[in-house]
Amino acid sequence: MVVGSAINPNDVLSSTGKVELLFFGQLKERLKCSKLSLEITQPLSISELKLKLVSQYPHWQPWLEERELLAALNQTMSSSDEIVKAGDELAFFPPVTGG
Amino acid sequence: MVVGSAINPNDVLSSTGKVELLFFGQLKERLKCSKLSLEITQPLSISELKLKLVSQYPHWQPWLEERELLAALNQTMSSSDEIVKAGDELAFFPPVTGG
Amino acid sequence: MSIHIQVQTDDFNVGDEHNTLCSNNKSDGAVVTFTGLVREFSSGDNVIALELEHYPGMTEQLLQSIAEQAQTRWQLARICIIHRVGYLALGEQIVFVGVTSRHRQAAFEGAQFIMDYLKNHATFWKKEHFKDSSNWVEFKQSDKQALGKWEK
Amino acid sequence: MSIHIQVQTDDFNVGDEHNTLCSNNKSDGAVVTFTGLVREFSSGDNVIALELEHYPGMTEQLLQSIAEQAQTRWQLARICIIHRVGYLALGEQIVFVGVTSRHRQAAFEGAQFIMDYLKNHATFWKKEHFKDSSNWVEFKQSDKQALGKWEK
Repeated sequence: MVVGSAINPNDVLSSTGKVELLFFGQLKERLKCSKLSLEITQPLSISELKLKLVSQYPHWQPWLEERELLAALNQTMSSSDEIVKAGDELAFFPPVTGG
Repeated sequence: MVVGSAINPNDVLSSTGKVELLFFGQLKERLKCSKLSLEITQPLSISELKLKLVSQYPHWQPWLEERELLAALNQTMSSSDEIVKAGDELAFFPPVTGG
Repeated sequence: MSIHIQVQTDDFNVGDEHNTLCSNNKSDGAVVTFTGLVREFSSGDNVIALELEHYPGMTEQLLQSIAEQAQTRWQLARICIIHRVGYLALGEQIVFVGVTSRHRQAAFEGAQFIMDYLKNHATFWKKEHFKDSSNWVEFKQSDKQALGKWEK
Repeated sequence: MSIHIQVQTDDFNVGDEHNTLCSNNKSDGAVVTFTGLVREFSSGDNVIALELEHYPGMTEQLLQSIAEQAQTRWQLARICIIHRVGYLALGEQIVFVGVTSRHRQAAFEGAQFIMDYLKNHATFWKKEHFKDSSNWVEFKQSDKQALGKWEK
């Protein structure tokens, strides 16, 4: 029996785990990335999470720091001080241009 | 040869002759008349022509004197002081309600 | 620039008119259409049909002039106005206005302008038929007020 | 009241959508539609195609919310919004907005409101393809300004 091994300490803490990142439009093209799982060990604000991303992918800095970049947390438009937790979906994209 | 008889004195004077009258909408229904040729012997303003009509058809008076009644002379919206001449087309109708 | 005006007893097909507005037209990014239909509730009672008459000749001239005014104010490449006359049952189409433009704002405003002017100036008269009676529709003050926004 | 939202790669047929808006609908006298098409001239160069991508899931929610806002402000019985994504050649249809209402003013304003909000808030991104190049379309200030008239 390996029941014990099914209890992942990350699940218990729930603050540690993966955030699903999505990139759209010109940003996606610039980063050459549409999707990414990012491991976090504690809840972070969107701007803290951006810093973490830049520390891992330094060449993304100019694109992630664009003033006009928008963010949606769990498919809702969000400001940079909102808190991202494990299991969340966070998308970054430029201003929309549909219609 | 009857060439002489082709010269109608009305044509020469041009002020004497027929005005084609048209009535539309509720007015037409009230007058029980959609079209009428009216003989005039001299140019008349639209309001003078209305008086002439009323003298011939006294029971039309209430409908022809309706404040909201509109007139179009030769298919152009016209005020009551405009002059009607022989050969003209003059229409009377209530406010329009299309669309 | 093209203007198509039609007063007719026959029904029209919005899909066909839309296709005509769009076909061989690669410079216009916006098409706005308005369709007016015979609707059930008017002044309280249940309308079962409308009867429309017009002033042949004058109506077409007026619609042409309204379309030309719209083209003076907005960049409207194509305008189509179709208005039916005669006896129209509940649910039937009465009027179609379709315009194309490079820009959506112009298309929306142009179509609305045409409808507002048509309602106030085009020589149509409408009679409502109810189950046991009928009466001529009165001119609506709200239609006159609608012109206000274009008079500036 | 009904709202139909669709994001799709397939083309749509305006005539069919118009019929759906009108069928079994005897209380609405006004139908307004907007159709957006790929047009030839954009920023100087000749566009030969557009490429549209979106944020699946979020886009549909946003369009639904825009339609619901429109129904809060105007009496719009039926709303249909269709937006295409993928590669769209010159002249192809991009977006359709159709609304029905008892009154034409509400139908015109409701449709225009939906387009103005869609342009500003719906998660679509557009890339223009030219003969030898392509570039992402920039957000237009004029679209932001268009919202002004609804914020009162």
